Formats: sequence, C-alpha cells, structure tokens
Amino acid sequence: MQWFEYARPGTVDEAVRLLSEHGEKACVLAGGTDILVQLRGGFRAAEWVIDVKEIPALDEIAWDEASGLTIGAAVPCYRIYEDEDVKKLYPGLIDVASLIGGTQIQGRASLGGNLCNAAPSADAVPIMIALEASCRIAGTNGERTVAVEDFCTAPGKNVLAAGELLVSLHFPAPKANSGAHYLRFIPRNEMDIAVAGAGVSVVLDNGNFTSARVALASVAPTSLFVKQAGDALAGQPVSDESIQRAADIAKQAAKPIDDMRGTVRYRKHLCEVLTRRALHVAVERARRNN
Amino acid sequence: MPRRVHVQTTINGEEIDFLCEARQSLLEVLRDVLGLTGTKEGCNDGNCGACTVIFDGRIVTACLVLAVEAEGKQITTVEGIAVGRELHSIQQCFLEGAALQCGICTPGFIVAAKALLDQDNNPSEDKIRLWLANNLCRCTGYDKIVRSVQAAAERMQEVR
Amino acid sequence: MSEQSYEPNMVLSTKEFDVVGKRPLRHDGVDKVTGRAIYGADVSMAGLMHGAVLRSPHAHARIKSIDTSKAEAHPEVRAVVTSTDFVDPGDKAVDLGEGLTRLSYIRNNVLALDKVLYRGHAVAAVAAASLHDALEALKLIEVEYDLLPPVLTAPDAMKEDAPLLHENLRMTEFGRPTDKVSNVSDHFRHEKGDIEQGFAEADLIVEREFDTSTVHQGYIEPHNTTALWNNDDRIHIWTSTQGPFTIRDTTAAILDKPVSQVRVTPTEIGGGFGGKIPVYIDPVAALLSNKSGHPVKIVMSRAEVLEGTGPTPGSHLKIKMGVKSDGTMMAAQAWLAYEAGAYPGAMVVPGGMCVFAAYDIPNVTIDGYDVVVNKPSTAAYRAPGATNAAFATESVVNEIAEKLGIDPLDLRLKNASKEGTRRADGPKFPRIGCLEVIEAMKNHPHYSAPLEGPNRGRGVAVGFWFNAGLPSACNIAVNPDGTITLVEGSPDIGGTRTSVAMQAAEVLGLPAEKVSPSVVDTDSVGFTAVTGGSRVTFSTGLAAIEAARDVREQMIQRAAKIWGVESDGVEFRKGVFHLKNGTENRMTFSELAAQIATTGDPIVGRAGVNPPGVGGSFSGNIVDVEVDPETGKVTILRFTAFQDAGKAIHPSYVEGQMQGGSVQGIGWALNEEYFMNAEGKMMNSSLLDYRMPTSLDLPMIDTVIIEVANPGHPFGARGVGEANIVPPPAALANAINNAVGVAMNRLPMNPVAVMGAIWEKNGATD
Amino acid sequence: MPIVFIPAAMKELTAGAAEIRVGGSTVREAVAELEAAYPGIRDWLFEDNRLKPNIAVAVDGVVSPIGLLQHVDENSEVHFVAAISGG
Repeated sequence: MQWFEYARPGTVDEAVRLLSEHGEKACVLAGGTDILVQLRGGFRAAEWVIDVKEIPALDEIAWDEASGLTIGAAVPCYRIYEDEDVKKLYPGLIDVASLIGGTQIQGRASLGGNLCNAAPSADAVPIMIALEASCRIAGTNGERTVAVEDFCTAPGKNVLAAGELLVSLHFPAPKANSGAHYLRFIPRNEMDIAVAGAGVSVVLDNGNFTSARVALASVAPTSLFVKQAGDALAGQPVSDESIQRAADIAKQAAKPIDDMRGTVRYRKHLCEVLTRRALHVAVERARRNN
Repeated sequence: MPRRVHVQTTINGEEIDFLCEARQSLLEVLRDVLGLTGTKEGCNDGNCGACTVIFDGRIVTACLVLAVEAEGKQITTVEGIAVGRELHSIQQCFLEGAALQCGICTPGFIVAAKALLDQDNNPSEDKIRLWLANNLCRCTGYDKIVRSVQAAAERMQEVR
Repeated sequence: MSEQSYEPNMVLSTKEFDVVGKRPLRHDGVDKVTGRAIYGADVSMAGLMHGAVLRSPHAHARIKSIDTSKAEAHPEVRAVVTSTDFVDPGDKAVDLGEGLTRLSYIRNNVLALDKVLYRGHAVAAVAAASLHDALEALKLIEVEYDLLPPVLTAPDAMKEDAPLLHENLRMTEFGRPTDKVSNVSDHFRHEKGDIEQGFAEADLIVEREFDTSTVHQGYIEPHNTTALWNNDDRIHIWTSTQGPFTIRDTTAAILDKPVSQVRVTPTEIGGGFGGKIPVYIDPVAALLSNKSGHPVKIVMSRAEVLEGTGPTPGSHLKIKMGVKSDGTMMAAQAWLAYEAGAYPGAMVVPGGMCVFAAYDIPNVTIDGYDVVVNKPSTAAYRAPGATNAAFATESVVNEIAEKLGIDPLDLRLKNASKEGTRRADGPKFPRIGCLEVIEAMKNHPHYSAPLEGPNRGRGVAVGFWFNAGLPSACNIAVNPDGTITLVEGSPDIGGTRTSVAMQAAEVLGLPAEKVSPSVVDTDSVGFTAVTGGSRVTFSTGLAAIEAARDVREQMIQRAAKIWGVESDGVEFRKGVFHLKNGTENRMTFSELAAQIATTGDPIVGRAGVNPPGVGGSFSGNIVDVEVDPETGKVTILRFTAFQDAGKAIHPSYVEGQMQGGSVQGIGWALNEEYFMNAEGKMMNSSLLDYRMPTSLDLPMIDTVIIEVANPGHPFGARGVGEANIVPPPAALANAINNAVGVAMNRLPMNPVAVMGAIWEKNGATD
Repeated sequence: MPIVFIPAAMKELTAGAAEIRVGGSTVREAVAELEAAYPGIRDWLFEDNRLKPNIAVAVDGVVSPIGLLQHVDENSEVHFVAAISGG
C-alpha cells in the first residue's frame, strides 16, 4: 500500500485544521471498511489519513424529543442497532445498520462513512433521505447543514469541500403514525451489494397517507430521491392501488445501468417490487405506532 | 527509514507495544510483526472473515483496521481463546463436531462464535447463521460449524 | 423445520469394524482450533524477502518489451525476474499429475514469454524487503503490449475466423494429430451401438442446449510459496499444495534441474478442491531467491487467485436423448465444448466419460472439444468436468420423466448403470452403487414429505465420479509405549491424517489415538500423488494398511522369537498376540512394543502402493426450493445429499465432504460465475462479488451415506471427495422448474436469469 | 485369447473391426500382435516407446496402474481409455 501518515485528532477543530492543511492529500478514516480497501487497491491516494473516531461529536448518539436524533458520523452500525431509542423510534435505521456488511463490518462501518463514500449502492442513504435526515458539516468557516439527498453529487463524490468534515447526521423526531423501512435486493442473503434498494417513510392519518418519501439505491449515479412517488401518495387512501402507483412511479424514475449485478430491465423491475413491499412494511409500522 | 509509529495495546490479556508503519493493517502486524499467525488472511478486503479478531469487545476483520488504531485497545485473537491448556468449549465442540476440514477459516469462526456466545448463550440457528455470515467457509457447507456452535452454547450453559 | 422426525445424518452401514466407521477426533485438530497450525503464508525465516507478481491488464496481447530497470533501481528491491530468466531446456511432453501437457505451456503460464493470453497472466516479479515495497516496485516495470482481440467462449473460439491464441496449436482429432491450426486442441469421440437406430426406435426424443459459466474452486487460503535457492544449488520450497511431488517435479522441470535438487515441504493447506495442483508461483519464488540470495515468499492476493489461477471450465453442451414410452433409454448423444482457458487441457475428457455414466443406454455417441480461450488456464475442480455434463444430462432426464409422466427416480432406477454395464468409452463398470443411491433417495422421508405453499418445488439429480488410485507411500514405526508413528506424503485437506491413521489402527488393533500421523516433505517419504481424485483415504489408506500389515508380520515374528516358537504359532487378534496351542500366553501390542528394543531390531513397516480397484462413487440430491416470482431469487428450504462411500472410514468427514461438495455445487448453480466484460476483464474478482454461499444462504445439509463395498479395498472404501458436487445444479434446476415452471439451461441460475425465464414464460415485455 | 476393444474413431486402423482377439499374456504383447496385424496402432497409443500419458489401460473394467505390464488372460477385455485423476 502507498505510504501515508496517520493522525488522530481529538476535536472537530483539530480535524478541520488537519484536513484544510493537507487538502486533497488527506482522507478521513472512520470505520475504514471502504477507505482502506480503496487505499490498498490504489483507487484512492492519500498522504494523510485522519482518524476521526475519537472526536466526541462524531462518536455519540443523542436523542431528545425536541430536536430529534443525532448520530455522530463515525458511530459504528452496531451501536446504532443496539441503541434503545433508535430501536424504539427509528426501525428504518435499524434495518440498514443491521444489513450493511456482516457482523464484523458492522463493528466498524458508520452511516457517515456510508454517506461520504457516495456509492450509488449505499444502503444507508435512501432511508436517511426518507427520514428527512440532514448533515452537519464543519469547516474552517464554521458549520453548515445539508439535506442528505443533496450530499452526494456523483459516484464517489460529495459536497464536502477541502477542509470540511461531516460531523453528524440529524433525524427529526418521528411524527405520529409514521413508519419507515429499507428493503434491498441482493442475490445472497448477506455480504452483498444492493442490486436495487428502496428506503421509504410514510405518515398516516385515518386511513390516508399524509405524506410519504421514497428513495432508491443502485439505480442512478447517486441515491435517488423520488419525490414524485411520495407526493403521489399524499392525501391518498392507504390501499394496494395507491401503493402500486407510487411503486410504478419509482420504477419509471430509476435510471440504472447494466452491470455484473443486474440489467437495466431487472433493476427497474426491482424498484417497483421493492418500493411496493417497503411501503407495505412502512404502513404496518406506522399503524403499530398508533 | 520511513517514520514508524509506536503503539501500545493489549493482546490476549498481555500488554504489548510494537512499531509499525501507519499503512500497515492490524492483520499484518499481528502476523508479521508479532508472530500471531493464527489470524489468517483470505481476502484482505473484509469479505471472508478469516482475520476476525475481537477489538474492544466487538468482532472486526483485522485487515480493515490499521495497526495504529490498536492504541489503547483490548484485542483477542484465536491464540487467546483457550484458557491455558484448557480448550474453550467452542474449540472442543469444533473438534468433536468435525466443524473444520482444511481449517483455514477456523480461527475466524472460533473468534466470531465466541463473541456471539459471550453475548447470547442460546442463539437460534438463524441468529448463528446471520452472525457468522461474514465468515466464509468453502469446505464444510457450514452445517457442522452451526451445529458445533449450538453444541458449545449448550455446553456453556451446563457449565454455568 | 422445528421438529425433526428423521435422522439428519444417516449411515446405511453394511459392515462394522473396530476403528473404521467410528468418529475419533482428528489428530491435527487442536493445532487448527488454536491457530497453531502452520499454513504456507505463516512460514517465516531469517532474511525473508517478499515477492509480488506483475500481471497482464489485457486478455490477449503480444509482449513487445519489458523494461525492469526502474524497478531494479528501487532501493528496497532485491531482484526482478521475467520469463527470460528461465533456462530454456526445450519443449517436451510431461505428465505432472493432471495428465499430459507441454512443459512450454506450464512455463509460459508461470511467466508469459511472448504473449499474454488472459488478464491476470503473470509477466514479471520482484522481491523486496517488504510486501508494500514489492507492490510499489511493480508499478515501475514498463511493459509494452500489442493488443490482440480476445475470444472468451468456446463457441466463439471454435469459429473459423476466431482470433488464434496459439499460432502453432494443431488440433488432435480422435487421438491423432492433424494439420488444422485451431483453438480446438482436441476433438474426441466415444461411440457405442448405433445412434441412428437408437433414436429411430425411441418414442420420445428430447434435445437441449446448455451453458455453464467459468467458476472458481474458491478455497479461502490464497496460493503461497516460500523458496530458498541455497548456496549448494539445492532448492527448498515450502508451499500450500495438493501435490508436493507435483510441485517438485514441475518446478524441477521448469528450472531444468534434477528432481533431487528440489525439496518441497507441504505446509498445512487451506483448501484446494483441484485448484492447488498446478504450479504457479513456486518457480518464480525460486528464481527470485536465486537472484537475490534470500529466501522469498510470495502470497497471492484474492484478485490474483481469481484472475491468475485456474478456475474450472465454462462449457457449452448439447444433449439429445431418446426413450421408449415406458422410459427405457434407447439412445443418447452429447456434444461437449469446454473452455480450457489459455492453454489446452479443459476437463472435457472426464466430462465425456461421466456424461451418461449413470445410465445403461445401448446406443451412445459423445463428442468432446477442448477449446482454448482468453481466460485463465483452467484446473481441476472436484469431479472436474462432471458437474457441467450432469447439469445437462440430468436436466434432460428430468424433462423426459415429466413428459412421460414417470417419477424421475423410477425413470433413473429403470435405466441405472450397474455392475457389468458397458460404458460409452468401452469398459464395463465394476461393482458400483448407482442403483443403491437412487433407491436410498426414493426411500428417504424427504422424497415423500409434503411440500406445500406456492412457488415451491422439489428437484432430484444424480452424479458420478470415477475417483483415482495412483501411487502412495507410507512408513510406520512402532514406539516402545505401544503407539505408532505413521509417515505419509498426502497433504491433509479434510481430515485424511485421521482417516488414513484409522486404517492402520484397524489392522493393528489399536485405537486411532495411538497412531501419530505426519505429512512430510518430498525427501522424507516415497512418491505420493496428489491429494485429489478422492484418492487419499483409498490409496494412501491402502498404503497405511499395507505398512501396518508389514508391522503386524514383524510383530508376530518378534512374539514368536520371544516365545521360542515358529511365527505360525502366533496369532494376532484385536490388538493381542496369542500363543496358539492352548497356553495362556498372550501379549498386548503395547507389551510387545515395550520389548522391541531388547529383543532385536526396531520394527518399521513400509509400503508403496499403486492400487487398481478404484471404486467410483455415485451421489444424488433431493432439494426443495422456494422461488420469489417477483425477484427470481431461489431459497433452498431443504437439501439431502446421498453418496456411496463404499465404507465410510470416518463418517463425520464423509458427511463433511458431502456437505461441502453440495454447497459448492449450490454456489455454482445459483450465483458463482466469472463475469467477463467484452475485453476479457473479470468484473467480479473479489469475495464480495464472486458470490460463494454464506452460512445465511443455506439450510442444514442432510446426508445419507450408502455403503456398497468396493471390492478393491479391504474395508470397502470408495473415494468420497468429488461426486457430491455433481448433482446440485441439475437438482436445483429441476426444483426451480417444479416451483415456477421455467426450464433453466444456463448456469448460474441467479435471480436475473430466473426472473428473465419467468418473464419469457409469461410473455412479459417489460 | 484376450479381446482388445478398438474405439470407433480408431476403427479405420483395423479395417472396421471393433473387437479383436489377440495373443499375449501382457498388454504389451497384445499390442505387439495388434501392431503386426494392423500397422499404425502403436503410433496411436505410444509416444517415446511408452504409453502416452493421457492414455490408460483398462483390463476387465479396471484401470491398471502398471499399464503395458498388466497381465491379461484368456477372457480379458482390454480397453484403452483416457487417464484421469480428479480434483
């Protein structure tokens, strides 16, 4: 592997200073499950590896009713699915935290890393979009907030400028009668890259959808927020027909490619199937939250 | 000589320090620097589980951890599973249950299974299969591995 | 299934022994569960350098030049080698464990000379103080290529205008050379009866075409080697191999040295399945050692394993079978084209021998084609060639059963091969267990268990592998404490130290624990062929039996000497020597062993065998699946594997072979493939994307061991390592068809493929 | 006298005969008799004066590890088959 130096800053400010000092020559290490593979494979070059796991703001999970849920960008998946608040309030997050990689990967991989890596197939991103998550970003000029759906810009690219650091992810407190679910399709049952995935959230009111959000994995250069699919459900009765319409919209919106994991036709088809199935589960969860 | 980093850590209960390059993985240092070759390399990208170690209480693949990250951590490798001359129940059950053929994946499975049984002494077959899905075995078809983990769980309950 | 009303692992035992058939702990077990066992990559020694191999990024190209000067100038680099570092001893035909091949092919595969024939083909290598430095130095080697168009499948490579891999490869046809320059290196034919007449007499003819993808053995341990070219010009190699003598002989041939100058120590080996028979990096490490003056270790990366070692062939097959309306098979025709990869030697010959082996058919024609393509040079993989062939044949047999309305196992029983059945390639079968396997399948509760629910289906198939004999050697020494040490040359990949030791123990009336088996280097035991061909428990087992008998005879003589009688006055029963003729004089093995040192010479038994009497093994599967009709994903609900073991020496490890082989067959069937782009680049060369089954993809694999004793072995043993991989793809295809009504004719039957077939059946356009 | 089976693809060497009774008490002697009667048989089977490495001798259905030295008796069936081992 290429030669690099290692730093382990203890504060956001120190990390930002290192990142701006080394610019393009620096990369951030959280769980390392993507970045170390990329460095080793020569797909990415870095002279400095900045380990951000010991920065408190990147390492905490915090919940309160007023501001919602905050998950530090470097919190590994297992801490998310073992967190009692997340278990109770954000089952959609549990879905993804427990299916990224296998047990060992979940011991290291983080939602923040999954987002920053900006793979089209990122499992965590569609559900974060569906849950209206936002990203807290620190830089030399202070902080800014970006909606998750605006964070990734192309495969492997994101909005972070040189010297910027993703600190944490924020999820609004779940609305009454809401539910969310992430469903992906893989040929094996574990250890696989999504052929397609659908992250959805719904809010119900007396048998009608109040609102809904749908986002897809692996069918576009970045996770695809299909706003029109969710909008099509708003105000509609909860029924197989309305869900089917939203699923069909998701299918039409998908712009996948042919590759070793699937064909265009198959992936578009999966978007319909997965969106439909995920919406049914989300509805069930919303009803249970009654 | 490129700059090396001094790391202090605890491996199998013993305080150890070593020098490494930042680019070296924990797997490399365990095997090439510390001589703990029980931890195996099968893919070097986190997909086979042969290099599974317990890292501050959680299993990880040592190929996806930098050795410098071991600073101040508690690490358990396969060499630390048996207590003295006494095999761990999992090791004993793997032997009795013929859960290994070539044996290259065995250290990873034993470490992963120990971490599972430490947190759940009566896992279902499904839970065992899910927990171990990051550990590939090409010889056994997993049947005897899963049965041996079940047998170890029973034995550990009896002991308690 | 929560309540099991049946035994998941059954042994239909026909003969009992004292040790054989029991389940002792394996002798190497403690080292392997504690991490102490030393595998090839664990080898370390003073002054060790790390080697790395530069591989071609192109599937087909001429090498114009290689400039290694910048790499040589790297401060940490100790040596750089290319194919020009080989002494060229001229070409010759050699037999190095896996049949005839040309030395030039092996040498050029180890390091390309003038052409690269697949992406991943080794071109050069460096040795440096650390692996990181070696890998950095590889980037400094400049290779100029002239790109040539690649050809990637057998049907494409057989076309008249196909790009040629080898400009001087002339096709052999029907055993004789021709002048035809071609990518087809060999065309053979087996004929039996009158094929035209056979089809004319058939009431139903089914003809289908099939494709199977290139797949890898997928052992978890990458190839590795450490070579020391010593100052006395002797070369010592520590490596993970199925055949230390094969490595010795091949390395010596490539380096043009006498075999006595090469010593190979087989380390523990992390899986092989046929893939660790060929030589790849051992001669390269030797060259690097010679140039650098240091021992050099090379360990392949996973991508190198997938792209640079031998997978097993993809294939294109046509099968035509004709039957009477009562199910009697009248005629069968096969056309098999297997992809050898870069150099001749696809596994089509055994494919042709196995394709109709399960059936007694009067009229048969089999054509086989060995075709070179721009993929890695293929290697054996567990019953090499047979799985491809059985996928095709068994699919057709299942279709015939369905069309005739006959139970698929009844159809097989009606036509099953038995002792005396003449095979298509000529000889008659000796005692085989084909009928017994099919009967056991029919009688198993799985076959009659109800299978309810939509999109669920059940499938069956059978498979066959010949197994191998080949030479093995064994020495046994008697220790004064009544134990024996057993020395053998067969690397232990799946518990064979124990299965071999048990056979010696049986002869000597000892418990298995009193045998201490060791696998030793090529200077320390007689020639022993590869751990492959399901041969170790059979052949090395026979060597152990013979060596133990040798010990027993010497022990009887010693007892006779002590008792002052002729040796025919001593009898040996169950570990005890008895003086005949009424007296109470007896000595246990241990008691006599304790007296050896004071009563004469040490007792050492020895044997070298090359046994005939190999027992082929039949296998079968019953599998239940559920298919998601919206995604095409196949979930295996229940799987039962059947196999004739002759006599299961250690039933746990026989079950292990059956379970492991079945799961490899499942992976081959459902997801595994070399996914190549048009340029011949493997797109999925990682264990993330080369999708071998995980624990979560499988149910328990139930087993039934059938014991139809092999008359060629004292305990009746047949090799069990291979036949188990043969039936799963066909059984799964059958089950998928039964579940959702689509006939799958291509492997892998992954979700995209199954969904595509469902769409086609439904006439869906989008 | 043992019977040597000639594969269909080789029958042009034996004027179409598929099964030929020959003398000899070993495979080597049988092949020598065959060659005398049908010149060309040796070239098919031999290379460098020994059996080609990809060809094995099966006598009565059993592949012989000693090949040409294998004893044959009155009613032996001799086949020349592919030599295979396995994975």
